[in-house]
Amino acid sequence: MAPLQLTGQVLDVRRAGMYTVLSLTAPGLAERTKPGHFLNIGIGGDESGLLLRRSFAIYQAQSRGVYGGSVDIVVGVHGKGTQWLVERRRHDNLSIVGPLGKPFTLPKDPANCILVGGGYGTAPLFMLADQLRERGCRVDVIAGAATEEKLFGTLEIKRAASTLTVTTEDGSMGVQGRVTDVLDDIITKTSADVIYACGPMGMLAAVANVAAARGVYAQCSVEESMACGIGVCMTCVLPVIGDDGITRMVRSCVEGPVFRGDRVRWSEVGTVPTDALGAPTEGH
Amino acid sequence: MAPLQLTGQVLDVRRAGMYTVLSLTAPGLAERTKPGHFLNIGIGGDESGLLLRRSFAIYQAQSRGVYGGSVDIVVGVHGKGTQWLVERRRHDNLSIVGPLGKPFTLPKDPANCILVGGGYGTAPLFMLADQLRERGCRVDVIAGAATEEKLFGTLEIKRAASTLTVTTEDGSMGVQGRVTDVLDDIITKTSADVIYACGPMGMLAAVANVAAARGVYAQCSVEESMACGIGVCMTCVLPVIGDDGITRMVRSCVEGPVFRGDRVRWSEVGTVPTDALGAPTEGH
Amino acid sequence: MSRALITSGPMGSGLNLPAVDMSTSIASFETPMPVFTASGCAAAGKELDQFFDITQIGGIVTKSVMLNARSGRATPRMAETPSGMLNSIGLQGPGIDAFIENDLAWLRQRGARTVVSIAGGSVEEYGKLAAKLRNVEGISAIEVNISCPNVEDRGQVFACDPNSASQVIQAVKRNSDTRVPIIAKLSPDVTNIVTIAQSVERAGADAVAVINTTLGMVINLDTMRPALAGITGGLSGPAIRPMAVRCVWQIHQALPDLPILGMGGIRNGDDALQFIFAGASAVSVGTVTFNDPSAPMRVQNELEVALAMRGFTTLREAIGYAHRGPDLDEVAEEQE
Amino acid sequence: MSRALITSGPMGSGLNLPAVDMSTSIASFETPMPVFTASGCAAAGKELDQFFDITQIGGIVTKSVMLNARSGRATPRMAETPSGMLNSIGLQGPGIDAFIENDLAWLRQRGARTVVSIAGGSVEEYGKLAAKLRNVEGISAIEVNISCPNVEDRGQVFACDPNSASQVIQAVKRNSDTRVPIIAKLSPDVTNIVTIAQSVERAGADAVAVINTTLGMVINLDTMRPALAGITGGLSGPAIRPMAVRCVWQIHQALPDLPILGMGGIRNGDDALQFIFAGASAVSVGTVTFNDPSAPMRVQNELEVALAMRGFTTLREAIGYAHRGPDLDEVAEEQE
Ligand SMILES: Cc1cc2nc3c(=O)[nH]c(=O)nc-3n(C[C@H](O)[C@H](O)[C@H](O)COP(=O)(O)OP(=O)(O)OC[C@H]3O[C@@H](n4cnc5c(N)ncnc54)[C@H](O)[C@@H]3O)c2cc1C
Ligand SMILES: Cc1cc2nc3c(=O)[nH]c(=O)nc-3n(C[C@H](O)[C@H](O)[C@H](O)COP(=O)(O)OP(=O)(O)OC[C@H]3O[C@@H](n4cnc5c(N)ncnc54)[C@H](O)[C@@H]3O)c2cc1C
Ligand SMILES: Cc1cc2nc3c(=O)[nH]c(=O)nc-3n(C[C@H](O)[C@H](O)[C@H](O)COP(=O)(O)O)c2cc1C
Ligand SMILES: Cc1cc2nc3c(=O)[nH]c(=O)nc-3n(C[C@H](O)[C@H](O)[C@H](O)COP(=O)(O)O)c2cc1C
Ligand code: FES
Ligand code: FES
Repeated sequence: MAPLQLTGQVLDVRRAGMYTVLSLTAPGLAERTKPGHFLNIGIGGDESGLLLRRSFAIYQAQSRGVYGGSVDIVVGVHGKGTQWLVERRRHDNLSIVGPLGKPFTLPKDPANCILVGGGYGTAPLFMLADQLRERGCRVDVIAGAATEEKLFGTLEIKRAASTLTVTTEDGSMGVQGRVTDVLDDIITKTSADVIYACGPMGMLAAVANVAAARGVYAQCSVEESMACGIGVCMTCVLPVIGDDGITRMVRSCVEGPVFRGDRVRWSEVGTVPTDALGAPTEGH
Repeated sequence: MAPLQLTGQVLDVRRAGMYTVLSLTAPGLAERTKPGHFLNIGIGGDESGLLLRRSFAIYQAQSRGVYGGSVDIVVGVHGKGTQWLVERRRHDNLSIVGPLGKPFTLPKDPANCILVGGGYGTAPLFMLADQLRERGCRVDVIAGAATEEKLFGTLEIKRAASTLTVTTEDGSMGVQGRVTDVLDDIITKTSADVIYACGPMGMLAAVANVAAARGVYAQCSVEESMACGIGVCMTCVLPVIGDDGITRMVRSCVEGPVFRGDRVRWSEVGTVPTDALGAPTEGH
Repeated sequence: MSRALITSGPMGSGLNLPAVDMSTSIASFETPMPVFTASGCAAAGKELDQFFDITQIGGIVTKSVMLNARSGRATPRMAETPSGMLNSIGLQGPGIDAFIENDLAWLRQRGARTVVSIAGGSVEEYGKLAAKLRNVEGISAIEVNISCPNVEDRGQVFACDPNSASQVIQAVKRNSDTRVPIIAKLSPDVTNIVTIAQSVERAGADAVAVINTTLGMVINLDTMRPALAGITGGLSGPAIRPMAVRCVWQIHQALPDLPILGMGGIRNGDDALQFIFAGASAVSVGTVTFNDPSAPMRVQNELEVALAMRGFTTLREAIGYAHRGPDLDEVAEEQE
Repeated sequence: MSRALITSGPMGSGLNLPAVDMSTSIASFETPMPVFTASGCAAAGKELDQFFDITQIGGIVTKSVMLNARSGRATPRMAETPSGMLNSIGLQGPGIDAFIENDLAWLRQRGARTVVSIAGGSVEEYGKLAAKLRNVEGISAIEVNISCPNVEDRGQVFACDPNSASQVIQAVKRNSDTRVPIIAKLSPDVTNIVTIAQSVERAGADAVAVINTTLGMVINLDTMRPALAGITGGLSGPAIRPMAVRCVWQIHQALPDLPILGMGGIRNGDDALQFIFAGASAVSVGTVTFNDPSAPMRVQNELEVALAMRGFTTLREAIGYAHRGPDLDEVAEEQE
């Protein structure tokens, strides 16, 4: 279904550790949202010097309710745009485009699923966990971050998961280490069929590697700098192997952000592999 | 005294006809303010695409009170910056520089004064009227505008004035016509010694002409586009005759905005008179 | 021109304004509507068609296509800048054959007016591209991107040299259908853009597109190196609008008969009107589409209102209007 | 270079950071501080001294002065643009004699480091200006404005032609005190700024100031004519920063020994650091001063914190840092 462009109103702004959760009215948007979709928000109005929209995974989508549809996003302050966003107040208007991107693919039959979230990368996993369980899947969650404060929603996600394993690099919560330090074990314990992951590129690469080594199907939601988010600018590309075995520089906003773990050439993200379609030839 | 640069808080936003009156905390600023001073306000924060400050006459200045000093300005929506400004709410912060410019000069001895305001040009006349009366001057006010809604403060200024005459071009309030249609008469009636005027350039020119014809001393507060407001950019100039009889392109932000009516070359505002100091010579 | 000046104000909201004849032409290409997408900011129209009906605007200018498939540059390919952005895409694309087969076919079937933008690494490549398009249906005009600063081979900015620029245009002209007008797209990164416009006109260009991005750079303060993998990139967006309006003005002043497709930072109808008044016959909306995916349609609607409010009944009357001599009342004033 | 990288975060607020040696030099001009005002954006320092102590920054670059008093252009002289502005002042000023007598005397007495900017309508005028300044005390450097697009005579943009540019520099060099370094101020409005930098260096310039404004235009939609009385004007402010950083980068790349005074849209310490990393030895803050009258001082303080946070103990180490070869860890990664 085509994405919408609309003006949403801020219904609620609440802090959640380091993060800010914004609830926005977005008539029509919630109904179209599937787990893994993201949306784009304009920063600062018509006279803003910040021209580009910012992208956020859709964390929750309520299609009914008093406001006739609303969505929640989780915002971590990174730079000027996210700073502006967390300063919004109830009743402020925001310009929204969404839902955008290819969402996660759900298994047709009940399957054992591991959901791995890094930092605010847990945000899109809530809806995913709910829908997987509705389909009779087993859901085990791993949430990792550098430190406790950078985790998001660990308390809430427990409800939707058979088990929750937390890792922090500094050991401030859960297991000290990275998500991949525990992943292998959990794959074994749960006889996982599918891994869903969302988080920083390095984590996704590591998860995809483990999944490949164990022969488990993986879907990873990537985060690339995007100028348009709708497929028209070609800024958000990464090297992805197609069904035909050919590597192309593929737009993560429309052909992603969710990719099969074994299709992304993780170690070459940020480069153009020499065998990619149309790669510069020697001497050019 | 040197102008201040400070962050003020919006204390109050109230509509007054077509205009919006903003009250701002401004510690230290009120004490320095004299009638005719203006201040400069930054628009939209650090990431705003609108880089230049907007200028406003200081309408009221309270040096004491709960907020330790506050000032009021009267804002008419003109373009993007003033639009942004009237959308401010209580508790918002604004970046302020002021007081700026050369204020009105007050007569040493009691004198008969006529104050002429065009549109929001009445704003700086309130403090002026009060201070003139404190010095034992007679104050008569003329307020003019194209139409009733474009008048500001006619009810309040009555209190400080012996008489108030209102003119509107469409006759929607007071005398139909322009301020100069009534000025001559009022000069006669009040045996005026001084005329103070603030308003659009055309009005000031007309007032200065009448004053000159009648031999009355006039001070006019002009409004030129200003990039800096503090005297460093040279955008705000107009041709003014100096004490030495030489016309110079003079900065209205620091050498004005208040000028002697007989010193501004009104009909040549917007041009460089050929006899101005350093004017382009033939063939250059 | 007879015009009744409707001033803005309560009724300036577009209510009760007479409709404006928005038709215009870029050389022999007649279009009922004057607002286009900008090359590289609309892909080949399909994605934007989700946000507005792409057949309702002037047309789609497609992403510059080269002879062969191209991967483009490594990422990062973009950096946000004050009121603008840098890009360094490196002309990623499918190559002309796949473009004709897929993108152009879709556009034709969709019924959108289409301006095909081509880019080459050599004069020969431009010639071949033109030849490939020669007998293809559904092309309203060809925009020749001779000014992209992002091509791998940095020596090859044709638009910065009057000779190379005209060689490219000649090659394209020689190889293309005479009924399809050729629009040469110019770079602002030259000492004198009028010289370049003159040389491409002499070489046979039927119109010019003005302006392409201007070369810029951002340093990433974390890596303490250039933010873009391509080191420099093209600056676009409202930041460069004054530069673009100036280029349009200068070219229209020197070559009043050369049609101009104006672009560079157009965000709303007022911005578009600046370009028209400066001398553009039509405009493209580029970077702002990333902020507002329906921008080309919105800008076109706003432009119509802006024209109507000023009493124009046709867009054509407004083209170059800012170059007119003194108005009668001004003359009168001076004579006083 | 030995640096302990202090990452940003809770302590990145400038607390407990070691002081940075901010001294730098522009050729033989040694300055303890690297941030200057920009010519035409600070008059002769007096007004800004109300907002911060002008002796605490690198110095004041005064408004370009000509031989005789000049009225400048008619108004409107400015137009706001997205993240920037246009100006068309037309070099209003008192003439060199009055300037020396009043402005320069005040600056000297105030103890501010002063860079005097000069502008002429002919090579001869530049020579005369330099001669006038020859035996005047209190001049740290002379900035030669060869790039102002606002002079009445439009043919005379020296900065756009390598020959005229070098003639001006030669004339200034010949007539000025050899101990006072000459900084040639370049325009970005050229096809290749490196060529111009090379030619002024060969002509004897000790340093370059990069960049002056770029030519732009705004149409006033009420009058439906150019917004500025001068028709075109110089575009400045954050909008042009990516262009300015690019110019600094290109010149430093080609001429690593030529000192650069970098400017164009610097708004904060991070922006200033981009210029330093790109190759500038010092920077000027111009248009942003209109937004924040204490900007030069603030930018300088922020620059010091930005350097300290990245582990730099001296500003000099950071000059051109973005041009370095691959870091050791990057090399290691590639070899894996
Ligand atoms: C598909 C997707 C989903 C995302 N989901 C979330 C989320 O749920 N919660 C959250 O906090 N953040 C999310 N992000 C990251 C978020 O978009 C960036 O943190 C944000 O754009 C940074 O903007 P800024 O103005 O604060 O930073 P700045 O550094 O000032 O931004 C400058 C420019 O770079 C771009 N940029 C900078 N960092 C990133 C980044 N990490 N990813 C993409 N663009 C970037 C910005 O969009 C902007 O154009 C997501 C990104 C993508 C692509
Ligand atoms: C000394 C002085 C005192 C003023 N006092 C008042 C006042 O008390 N109340 C009030 O409503 N307005 C006052 N003005 C006018 C006010 O500054 C402008 O209306 C305002 O700057 C317009 O900004 P904008 O963004 O809404 O318009 P835009 O047209 O978008 O502004 C674009 C640019 O032009 C400048 N500009 C546009 N119109 C004017 C103007 N009339 N005067 C100066 N600069 C202008 C702006 O500052 C800005 O830089 C005063 C101006 C001056 C110079
Ligand atoms: C991401 C991006 C990609 C672009 N790609 C092309 C291109 O392929 N060919 C071309 O001629 N211009 C290209 N341009 C330039 C635009 O068509 C346009 O000339 C320029 O951006 C100025 O207009 P704007 O400010 O409205 O974007 C590109 C611009 C951007 C931002
Ligand atoms: C109002 C104004 C006046 C200027 N006058 C001069 C001048 O007299 N001489 C000069 O060399 N540059 C002049 N400049 C250019 C600035 O010194 C500077 O090079 C340019 O504006 C870019 O820097 P910025 O973006 O920080 O302003 C002027 C700029 C402005 C905005
Ligand atoms: S962000 Fe523009 S194509 Fe993906
Ligand atoms: S506004 Fe800058 S000198 Fe007056």
